[in-house]
Amino acid sequence: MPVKATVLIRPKEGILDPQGQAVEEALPALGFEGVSHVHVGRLVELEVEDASQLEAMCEKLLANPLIEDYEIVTGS
Amino acid sequence: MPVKATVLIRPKEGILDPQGQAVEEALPALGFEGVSHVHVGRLVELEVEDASQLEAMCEKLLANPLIEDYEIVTGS
Amino acid sequence: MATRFGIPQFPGSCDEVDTLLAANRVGDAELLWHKDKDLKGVDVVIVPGGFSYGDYLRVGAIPPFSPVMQAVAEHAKAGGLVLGICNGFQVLTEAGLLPGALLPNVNLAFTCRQVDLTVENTETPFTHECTPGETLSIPAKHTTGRYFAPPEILDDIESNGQVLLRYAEGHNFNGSLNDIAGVCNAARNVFGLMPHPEHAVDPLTGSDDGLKLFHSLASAAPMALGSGDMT
Amino acid sequence: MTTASQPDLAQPPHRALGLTDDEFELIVEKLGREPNATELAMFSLMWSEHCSYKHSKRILGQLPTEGPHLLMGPGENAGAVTVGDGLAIAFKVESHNHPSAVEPFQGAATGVGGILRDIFAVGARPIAVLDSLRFGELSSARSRFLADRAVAGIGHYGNSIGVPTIGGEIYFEGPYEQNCLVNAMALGLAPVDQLIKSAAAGVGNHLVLFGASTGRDGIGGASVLASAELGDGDDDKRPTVQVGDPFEESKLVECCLELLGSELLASLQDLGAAGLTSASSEMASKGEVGLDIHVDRVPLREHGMEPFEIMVSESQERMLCVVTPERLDAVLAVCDKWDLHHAVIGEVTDTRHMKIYSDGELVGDMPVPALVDDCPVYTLQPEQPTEQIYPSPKVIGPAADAMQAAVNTDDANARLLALLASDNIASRRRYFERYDCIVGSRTTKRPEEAEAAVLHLWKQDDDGAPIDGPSIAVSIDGSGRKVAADPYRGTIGVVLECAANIACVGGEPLGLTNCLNFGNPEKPHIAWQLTESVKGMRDACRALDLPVVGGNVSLYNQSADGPIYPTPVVGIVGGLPDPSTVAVNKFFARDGNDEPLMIGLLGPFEPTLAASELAKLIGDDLPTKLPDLDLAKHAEALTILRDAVRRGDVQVARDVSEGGLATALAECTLGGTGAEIDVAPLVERMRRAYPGADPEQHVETALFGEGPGGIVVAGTRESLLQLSNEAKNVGFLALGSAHGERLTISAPVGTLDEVSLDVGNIQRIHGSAIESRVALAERVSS
Ligand SMILES: Nc1ncnc2c1ncn2[C@@H]1O[C@H](COP(=O)(O)OP(=O)(O)O)[C@@H](O)[C@H]1O
Ligand SMILES: [Mg+2]
Repeated sequence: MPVKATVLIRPKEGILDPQGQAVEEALPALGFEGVSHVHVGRLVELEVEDASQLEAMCEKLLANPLIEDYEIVTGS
Repeated sequence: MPVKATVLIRPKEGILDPQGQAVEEALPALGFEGVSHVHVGRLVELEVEDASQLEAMCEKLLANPLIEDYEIVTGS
Repeated sequence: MATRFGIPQFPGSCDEVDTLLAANRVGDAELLWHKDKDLKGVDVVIVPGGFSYGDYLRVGAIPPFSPVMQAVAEHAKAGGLVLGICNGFQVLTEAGLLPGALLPNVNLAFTCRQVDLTVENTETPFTHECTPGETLSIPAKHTTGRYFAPPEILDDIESNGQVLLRYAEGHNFNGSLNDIAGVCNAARNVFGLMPHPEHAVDPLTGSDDGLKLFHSLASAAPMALGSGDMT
Repeated sequence: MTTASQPDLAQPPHRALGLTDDEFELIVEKLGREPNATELAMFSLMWSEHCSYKHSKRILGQLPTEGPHLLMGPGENAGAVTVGDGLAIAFKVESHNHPSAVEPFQGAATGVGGILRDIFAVGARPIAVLDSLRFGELSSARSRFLADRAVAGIGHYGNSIGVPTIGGEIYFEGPYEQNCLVNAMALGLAPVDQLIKSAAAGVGNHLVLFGASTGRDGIGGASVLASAELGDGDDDKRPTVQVGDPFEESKLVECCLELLGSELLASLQDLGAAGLTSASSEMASKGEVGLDIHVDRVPLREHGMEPFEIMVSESQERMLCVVTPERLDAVLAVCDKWDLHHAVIGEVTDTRHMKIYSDGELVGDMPVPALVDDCPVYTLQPEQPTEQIYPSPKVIGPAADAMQAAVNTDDANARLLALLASDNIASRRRYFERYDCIVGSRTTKRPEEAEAAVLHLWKQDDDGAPIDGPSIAVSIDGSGRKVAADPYRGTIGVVLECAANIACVGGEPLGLTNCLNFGNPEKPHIAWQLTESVKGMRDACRALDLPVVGGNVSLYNQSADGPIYPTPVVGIVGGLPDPSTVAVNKFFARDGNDEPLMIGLLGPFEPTLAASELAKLIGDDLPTKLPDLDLAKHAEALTILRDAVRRGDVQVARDVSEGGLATALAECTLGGTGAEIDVAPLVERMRRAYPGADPEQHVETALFGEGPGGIVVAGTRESLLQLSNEAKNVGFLALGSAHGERLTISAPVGTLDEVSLDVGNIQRIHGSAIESRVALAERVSS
């Protein structure tokens, strides 16, 4: 049975995230106040035969550990 | 107390997801077998004062409802 | 004998023919197919610009796994010369052949602009035909060109003289740390830069300042370690 | 052609699909029975305006289509001209207006993808893209969003596929607020003998579909059939937005060119609007053959697609080719090399019928001529409106008051600066920097460097080394406001402006492509605009001896607010023997002690403030007529200009367009030297032509009036002297010289203070106006 996995990939803390900043700055203009700490990352969803491969896939391919953190969520 | 929220943004079903497709097709050649249904989306994390605004924020700015679905996860 | 250049071609490469034309001005160049592990005995590998594999997932993330890049990594380890331009620079950092990483431009947009670069170090196979402090006018065009390295690495490459090119004042549109436009490895045989020297080889198309890097490579290649048939 | 409108289930399906009752009756008559759902879907597409040109065919017939350089005229996927050295340039412009209004990024991106496929479908390697864009006023948040996203989409596709976007235009104007215009033009290069046509040929040959897999993209309006047939009204599953994949297309280009280079194909056709339906039936029609198509063999992206869905899907990045049985394996091997889906989906037959099979069962059977040729063609019912139907143009938004104040003074400096900072004149850098303009190593003149983009067509010798080839010049130009004022003369102005841009760099116009963006042609005054506009294009092309090689018509561009300005867009390709004698469009200092460049005005320029940029800033009404012009003189002036540029006598050339002569002169100083100008000769010429008028008015019109046929030129004293002799019949006026750090323009009479501006100031204001206006608007709206 293949396993469904969701990988959340975020910019590493401390690295300038202009995308998050741009979103944060655009929100008040649209009437949304009180929003902070916006960060934009990537989401990879996939089905794998062998869930033990996921960690390696993240390290090697899905994320760049120098600039990104990742979190693997498996389930259903 | 601001609420932390994670918004998962995915290509709508039926809409071409060229990224997911290209990644899926490239994986076997890279030594990762048995991977299917790859989709690449976006991830927005933020803190909001008023969580009831999240839905509207997604509709207006964070996602493109024409081609993307979004899921709001609040907590912690 | 003329220096032989090999240019890996991935699906989605864009500037491979431009690079071929530029390298042919100083030596003999040919394209290398991404599915082949054979570098055909070239002296210098130039990983070209473009959007290899559509830039999908993350720029430069997929090509390091291709057969041709495995061979390029071996070539580099043996001391062979490797130049990465734009997407090629991104690929080389992803492949671990160069320090650091490239992040989205601070203006968050693809930007195509002629920029001035200052040559920081001329004692390398890539820049020895330049004079120290010289300004080169070369076009840059990318969405993801903000050079980043964590502080320890940044200190290292700065103190080692690995920063070969910097954006001149007012020309760093992507927000690169320390205005870094091009970086080489500690062994000085692998070099990557965001601007496109292959698009600056003919005054008719704007500038021929980029030709200096190609001339440097052509005359340095015979001296480089492990040039010739490495595979 | 995507129609995103929601189907109205209360009406019969054919009406929901846009067919009239009469058209439906005609289909029944041609088939001898009622069409089934698949057939109805296919007819509705083939008989749509987009495929049948049923409202525009008759008038388009008057455009000249013959010329000494023409290789392929209208009717093929793209037109083509010879440019020397055995090389051909294929080119075409197309609109993607509606999809871009719905989803600007993907709409514009797929527009580029589509026009590129037209180019490589004729066997040419795409080498350049240009774009022509129109949005509502920059002060409108929606317009800024559409402009930024459309530009990003064009860049995304063109940049990623490695084709440079070398030029274009972008305008902001009220009537496009609801209906933006996104036109894209592409050029391709091929050896003359490698051009290929799309006619299917050879009974028994295979029909191969290759490229991306097929999904429910762009089924839009046709989804009414699904609800009718499948009894489920859930059209949420049928997205109307098409998503482009430039990565797939870059493989498709290489694959097609490799197939053609190895002479493996009998014919080739791209799938664009109306997908497989139009691609296959047009191939069959041109080849006078029939086709059997098995929809179950089409590689699908989604499950459970109905035969009609497969036939009408507008999934991008797909091509169709005809292959002889012996070459099939070789063809499929090339597709595999490039990692593309492929399938033999049918065969060429001698039945002259399109037969559609699904799992062996016949689900559609239509005579090819009925589908392709028998759509009724309508005659327009033009009627000239008795008064101007458009409201006065108006600048709105936070900067409007300051603009108004500036243009209403007698201070010519203030007026000129207001014009230079206005949305339609200020530097377009914010937009064109989003495009890779150099990939391919052919671009010798980039945006803002010359009046037209210039490409050097290097060739490769047998060893792959580059050898010199010919050069070409390309420009794309459109007009809305002036065409709204006077569709006939306004359209002539568009063609002349585009031709002037080509002549400014020394190009000889070889062929013209066009896109006619208009409102609803069933309305008499729109029919009149369209008729007059096409007449203007015809007359201008005849005068320039320029064939129309193809184009595109986009009708029904209107909203509850009314129609867009009628907007013909033209693209011209010019031949250029020597790229090194191209004139630039900025004044420069000659070496040390040499006398500075002298400046003149060439051509039969008769400026008018009517429908000008200044008139818009002031808020003047649109007139209903523009001045008459002598086409023969205009054509002669351009020939003289071109020859002088080629000789190297004219080193700077810029045509006078928006903002008039003063603006053109100011633009010539950007990044260059200043100039010392006296417009007295022009004022004197105007005074002689219109002795009755107020001389002060002449000064204002001379500085800011617009009109075709004015070229600012600069060269040495001797060369301009020669030019003035040659130009006796068409007009030449000496205006001054290029030097120093200031632009000064003095006039003989009047209360307008003379212009005196620092060139650095001009550059700063022109260069930053759009960015600051966008920033201001964004601040104000928050
Ligand atoms: N949408 C666009 N895409 C690419 N280039 C553009 C675009 N708009 C303007 N440009 C470039 O900017 C320059 C100035 O444009 P414009 O003011 O419209 O010129 P002109 O009036 O001489 O036709 C030209 O080189 C043109 O090609
Ligand atoms: Mg012009």
